[in-house]
Amino acid sequence: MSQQISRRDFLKLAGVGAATTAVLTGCGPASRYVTRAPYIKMPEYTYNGLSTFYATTCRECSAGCGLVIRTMQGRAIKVEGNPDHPVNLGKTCARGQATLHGLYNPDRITDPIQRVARGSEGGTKMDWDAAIGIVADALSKNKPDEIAFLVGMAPDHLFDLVADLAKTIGAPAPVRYGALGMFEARTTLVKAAEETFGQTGLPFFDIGGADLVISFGANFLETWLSPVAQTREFSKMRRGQKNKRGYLVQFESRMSQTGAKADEWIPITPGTEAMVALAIGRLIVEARGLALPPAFANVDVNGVVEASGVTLDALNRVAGLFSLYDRPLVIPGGGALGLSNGLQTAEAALALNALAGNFGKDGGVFISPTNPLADQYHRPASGREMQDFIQRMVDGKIKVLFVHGVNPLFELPKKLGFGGATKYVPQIISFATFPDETAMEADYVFPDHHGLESWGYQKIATGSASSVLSGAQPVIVPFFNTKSTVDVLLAAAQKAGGALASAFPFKDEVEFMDSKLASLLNVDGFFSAPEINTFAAYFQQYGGWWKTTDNRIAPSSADVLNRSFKADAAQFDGQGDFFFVPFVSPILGEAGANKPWLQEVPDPTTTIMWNTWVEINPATADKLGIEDNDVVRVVSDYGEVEVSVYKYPAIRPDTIAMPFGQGHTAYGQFAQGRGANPADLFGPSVNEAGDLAFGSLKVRIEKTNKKRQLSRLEGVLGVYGFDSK
Amino acid sequence: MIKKFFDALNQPLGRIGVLITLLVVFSAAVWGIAQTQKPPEQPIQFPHNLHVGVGIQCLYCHSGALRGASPGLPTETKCWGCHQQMAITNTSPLLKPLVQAVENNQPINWIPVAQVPDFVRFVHRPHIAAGLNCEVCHGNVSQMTVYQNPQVLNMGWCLACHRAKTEDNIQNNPGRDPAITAALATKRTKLTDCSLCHY
Amino acid sequence: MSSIAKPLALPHAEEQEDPREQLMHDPRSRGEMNDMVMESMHSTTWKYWTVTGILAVIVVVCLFYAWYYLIMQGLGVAGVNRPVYWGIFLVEVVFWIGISHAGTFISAILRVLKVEGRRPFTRAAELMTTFGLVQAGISVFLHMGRVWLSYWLIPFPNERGLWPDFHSPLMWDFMAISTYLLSSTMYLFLPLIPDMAMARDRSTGWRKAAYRILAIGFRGTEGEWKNLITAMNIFAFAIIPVMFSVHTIVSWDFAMASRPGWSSSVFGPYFVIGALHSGMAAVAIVLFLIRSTMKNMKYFLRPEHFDLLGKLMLMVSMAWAYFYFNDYIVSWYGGDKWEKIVQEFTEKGPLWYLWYAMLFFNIVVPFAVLWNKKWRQTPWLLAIVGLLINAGMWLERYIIIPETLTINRMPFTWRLYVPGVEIVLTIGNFAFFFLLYMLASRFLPLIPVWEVQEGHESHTLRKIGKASIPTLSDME
Amino acid sequence: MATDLQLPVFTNNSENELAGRWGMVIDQDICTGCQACVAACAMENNIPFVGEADAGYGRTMHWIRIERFWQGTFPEVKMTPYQPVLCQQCHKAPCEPVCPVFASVHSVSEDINLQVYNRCVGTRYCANNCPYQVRVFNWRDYTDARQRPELVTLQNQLNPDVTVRRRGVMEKCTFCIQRIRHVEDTAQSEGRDVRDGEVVPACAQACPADAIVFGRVDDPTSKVSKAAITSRGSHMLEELGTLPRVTYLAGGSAQ
Repeated sequence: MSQQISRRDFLKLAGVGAATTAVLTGCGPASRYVTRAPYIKMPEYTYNGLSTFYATTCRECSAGCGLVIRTMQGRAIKVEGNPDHPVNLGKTCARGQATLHGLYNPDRITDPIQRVARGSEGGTKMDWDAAIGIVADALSKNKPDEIAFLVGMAPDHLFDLVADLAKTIGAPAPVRYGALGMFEARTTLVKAAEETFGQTGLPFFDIGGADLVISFGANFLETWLSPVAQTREFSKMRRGQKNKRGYLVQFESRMSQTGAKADEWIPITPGTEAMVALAIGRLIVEARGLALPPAFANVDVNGVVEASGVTLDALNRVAGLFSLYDRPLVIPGGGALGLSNGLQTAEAALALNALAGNFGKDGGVFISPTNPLADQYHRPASGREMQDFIQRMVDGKIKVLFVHGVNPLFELPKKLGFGGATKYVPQIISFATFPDETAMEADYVFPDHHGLESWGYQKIATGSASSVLSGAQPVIVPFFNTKSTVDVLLAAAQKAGGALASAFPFKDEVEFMDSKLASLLNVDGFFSAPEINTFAAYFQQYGGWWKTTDNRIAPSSADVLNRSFKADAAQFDGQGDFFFVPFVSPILGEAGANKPWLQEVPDPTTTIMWNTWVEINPATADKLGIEDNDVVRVVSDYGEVEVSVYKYPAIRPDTIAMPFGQGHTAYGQFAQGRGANPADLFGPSVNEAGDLAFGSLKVRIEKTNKKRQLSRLEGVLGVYGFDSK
Repeated sequence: MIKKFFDALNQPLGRIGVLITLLVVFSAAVWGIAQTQKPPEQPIQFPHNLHVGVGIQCLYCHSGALRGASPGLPTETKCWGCHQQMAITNTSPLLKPLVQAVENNQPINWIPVAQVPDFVRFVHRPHIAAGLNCEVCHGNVSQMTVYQNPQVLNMGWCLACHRAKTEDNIQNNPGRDPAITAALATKRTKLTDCSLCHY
Repeated sequence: MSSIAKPLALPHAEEQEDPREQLMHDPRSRGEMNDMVMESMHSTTWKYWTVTGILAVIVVVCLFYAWYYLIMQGLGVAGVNRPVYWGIFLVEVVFWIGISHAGTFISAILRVLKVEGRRPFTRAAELMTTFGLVQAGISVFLHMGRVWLSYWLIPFPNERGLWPDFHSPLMWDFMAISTYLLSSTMYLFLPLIPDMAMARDRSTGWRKAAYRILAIGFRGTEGEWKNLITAMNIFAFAIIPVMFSVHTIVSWDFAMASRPGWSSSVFGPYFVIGALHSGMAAVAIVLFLIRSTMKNMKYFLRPEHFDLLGKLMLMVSMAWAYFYFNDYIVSWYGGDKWEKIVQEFTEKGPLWYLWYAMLFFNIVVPFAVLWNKKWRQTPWLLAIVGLLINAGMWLERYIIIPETLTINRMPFTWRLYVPGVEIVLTIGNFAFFFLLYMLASRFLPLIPVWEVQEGHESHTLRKIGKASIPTLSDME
Repeated sequence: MATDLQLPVFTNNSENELAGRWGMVIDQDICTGCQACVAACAMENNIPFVGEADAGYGRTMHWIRIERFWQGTFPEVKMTPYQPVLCQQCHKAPCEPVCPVFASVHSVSEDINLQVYNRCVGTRYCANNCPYQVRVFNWRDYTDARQRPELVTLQNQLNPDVTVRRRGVMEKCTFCIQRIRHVEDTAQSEGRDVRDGEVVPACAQACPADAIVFGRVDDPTSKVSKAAITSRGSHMLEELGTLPRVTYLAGGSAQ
């Protein structure tokens, strides 16, 4: 204690021995023989019996909402939104609320583990020195181009470190991947923006400023990009304007939660979004009596009506809305982009925006602000890049694979072959917090802290008009014998010695973070500070640093309408009778399945809890003789899953839909063996932008004569009448 | 056989037997209840009388009572802050556990005594703010070594005070002021509301 | 007191049924009757012990162990859910209270009305009252989530200054049931005293010791008889309003609630009639069982008694039908949206067959069978009818409680109820009832022999038309 | 012992009392059904999860649930606006007079319905009588870590301000009374009145769309009172005369 105590040491000392036994005995006077352990050394800003609040960042998805965690006596009690944080302004989603169930999850990996055999449960426990030694060896004893890093979607300080590390040793740049990025089709969005505007960056759709939103498959209230921010903007659009109620039109083949909020939900044949967008553009131009720009010249409205299943009346009505409302906005997204013609859809939608003349205006399209710590937007890996990565694994070009924050065995479609490729990689080191599928396949698991136990920052990609660097700090003392991956890598770099050690002379991750944050000193923002300690203190206190100005980039829109847009029908793999619409479960997301309370939060549209279902139109189901809860086999050319049926009234009769998020084969007691994973059905095809065309599938349904009851919140008798079972 | 048993009960000796059995059962019950009321064994036989005797205020160690629900227990650093300066700390065998705990950075597991059940939310602050002294509820701690409740902390005891404080009588309302009467009534509504403590 | 009435010589004997087929025509000496009753209590065959043993095992496993399991696990092991918060336990409560009504009705009302046919089977009915109430009480406690705190329903001064809420129909219910249990036990005991004295004088060993206590020193003096008769008369009159009020109050549990299908003002009398309906039917079953399994009972329980019971059952069945359709038509005609949904649900919902079965058992079966005198006088047939009526009345309560609860004003929550451990506990409940009855049958005289003798002594047969009717003799 | 025989008196409908105290406005037009309120409520109020089988059998412990219905058939199918249903905190609550032991009782000082867990004996009459079906019952010992070992670590998350309920106890939304009490206590210690918007229940705090507004309904200048003054406002099952404290603003195209 004689030396200077770093901020992290301080917290560590402060929390040891915090009481955990009291208050847990329940509704009965049984608490007489509990014991209470007071703090050994109480943090000076803590009072007995009063809560302490810590600002940090939510790690449940890559949106990066700011959180304030209420803690008491060293325990994290409640997640609240950070009211100052520009992304979420004090609000949270269900996943963010349940993050404590990740922190205190009974299935967390408690110690560094060496697996006896890949895929086997458990393994021998190691101490952290040995673990660091193994990482150091892996970094120094392999050829640099045989070292691969696979990290999660969130661009955080770990990613910065790994990128620097890779650069220093000459290894290939780390690969960022997440299933949400795949389902959002980020690459397609970025590519469309690049082609349309000539500028790199993630498009920003100013929903809150618009009064008419036309969405082509964008599930922006659920998981798309930054759902909390977009929900807030939606609410502003709907009811936040004087004397005017915002209007939402949703084109999609299966009513999503966003579609349920739409004033007009228009079912559309999957893959025809691009032509519908162009047809609407043409109708608008024709109605206004303007000269037809090349953008809409190629489209044949009658052909579109026939192909898309949207009536001419509906198209005219939507076209008419453009004149009724002042600030229309067209959003392409989600399932509509994950098709073979996804890029066309994105570009056609941007063309419609160009027609509405709202580039760079309120309620229009922008490029998301670049991050304070980055010169441009780094998008996560696309499907094609992941295919290349897997090919490198199969070719034996990767000798050691570091995995953190992503679970490729679950999140990547099975058909891409990550599972098979692991056997060509001699050493896999996972930093997983939970025993997920990839961690089960790893040779070593060196568990990282949970997000609420760790330091860090996160570069916010989108969701806020200003440029945001979100800050994270531990709110409790690490609950298990885990270690921050950044610390492990830094220590390993020291241990490896040589150039690595001199390139990363940091004692711990806080010092590393400080080195990065140093570039923000004296920059105007929410706060500014002249030296790093003050800045870092504010950074933790406020949960990040952000500018207070509007940093969105107005795209150049000069000649968008003079370009010619294509609108082909999408190509579908397979011979099945049904289009297949996979979507991310709005509640579980990609990694929520191990949190029991998220499992028990009902799905917003179907109210199903704890399982996976397949949505079939009731008329189709009746025709096939399928009832609710019947288990059917959904078969594509690439795989098959067995799943219970939910007769969903708002889906096209030629389409079936399945949520992504369940179907784990590992990942703890609440997730394992529960439900099915629609990604097992996906093929390897990609769209023009390189994103996986996960929706370009035709599947068929086979009956199995089994039944598996789905747990619904809704009472079937009341919602569907007495006759239904 | 049953008849024999009944007949035996009719004999004087049988009746005495019944009496003895009843007495044993009754005293076992009394003993059991008494066991639950004894102060528990604490990790350190903390002498409250000594500490209060040298003039340490209650709130010096249990400072949370001023601000919130729980008065809290002093941190080890607080104990050690004084004790490391005293010679007796190193010699007294009674203080061994404290020394050990501080040396090993281990928490001391106290057993709470003045405790309400989990379904009761007791907040100290308003009671202190209402001008109650600690000894009103906790008794004369300066006479105790290990703390012991001066009375059973049950609902009737809480309510008796809440009612007395809000009764419209000479003590609370000497001048029969109608404004005070109304204020007392409001206060009584609040102080006898179930939601005051149970949620 | 006159001597034992002699059989009359009838003028057209060959046209008459044998007069000895009626109990009043077939008096035996007092000693003989007493011995017959005593013998019926003493004769315990291996069959009796086997059945009792099986029942005891069922009670221990299905009632006490299952109850322990229920308490330890919580009500989740039962089938109750949202919105069906009340399940079979409450069905059982209403059912057993209903069963218990017959005893008082037969014993008190028929006693007050001086219906002579009641004499041999009042005791059996009164025992049913008490034992039925025991089952009802058990079911109430089974139903509670935290039964170990059920004493909070008792108003007693306590340090918290808390009292039970007398606004709550459940509180009235609690009061009514405990009053009824107390008074019906007293009313069971009073007519038992002379029989206890009789049994005391004719038994030895532990029985004598026990009977001596129960007979409270009754020796049969004029004064004692006078006091007893007075007490019984007072009780008979006093217990009738208690009986009517109990089931009315039970019905208020439902009628006072703001639930569609429940808040109906006719529920009071409707429930009372329903209780009598099931109670009468249960008496028929029990009488049949007693008559066919116990010794000497064919002498006391004769077709004439079943005939009387059959007539009562028919009458009550018609009254029940009236009240049922009264309730039904009012809510149908009232046109309240939610009431209509409830009706539609019971008739056309997934459990439609229960509704039809209920109407068939409760109305059609008694109508079809009980008009026929010959059938009425066939004990086994009457027992089967009683069984069906009881099944019907059980279904009626099932429809009123769990099935109606399925429907509420929030259609999002409508959900069916699937019984769980309730079924086991129901079996245990029935077994416990029969076990108590079995044990009582060997300890208490199931025939109030002094009443039968009193009937013989104070009545003569009068010829009215072609029938000979026992009437009060001129001496009284 | 001096026994106080005073029974709680049921309040009459004087104008003053009808004005109420705490109230909520839920705008169905902007509620996106995202379930953040459901999760936030569970985390704040120590609500246990019940597992798949019980959840599917209507035993979910949610204090707030989001209802929605379907209208029509494809392609003219519509989903009714999401409607979060929680305890309406009726002024004349049907659940209160039926409880035999005063476990379901009206808080006169806060004018909300209380469920006193430790007084509850589990007759479930209140839940039967609640027209909104918002009361939930602890069917099993969902919070007992001895029976559910997975809870041992998860219970570190429990909120110490809220009682952990065990089997056989009825519970329901409390308008986050622990937060009301905390804010009142803070305000009192600072010698001031509670400010508008200072008390925020967990659901309103989480709601990303800001569809839930909470505050004093007896204060005409409060945000919640102003939000309730619109032609879109209505009370659920108003015809029953329960005087609910939650106002719903209709969704759909109504202005």
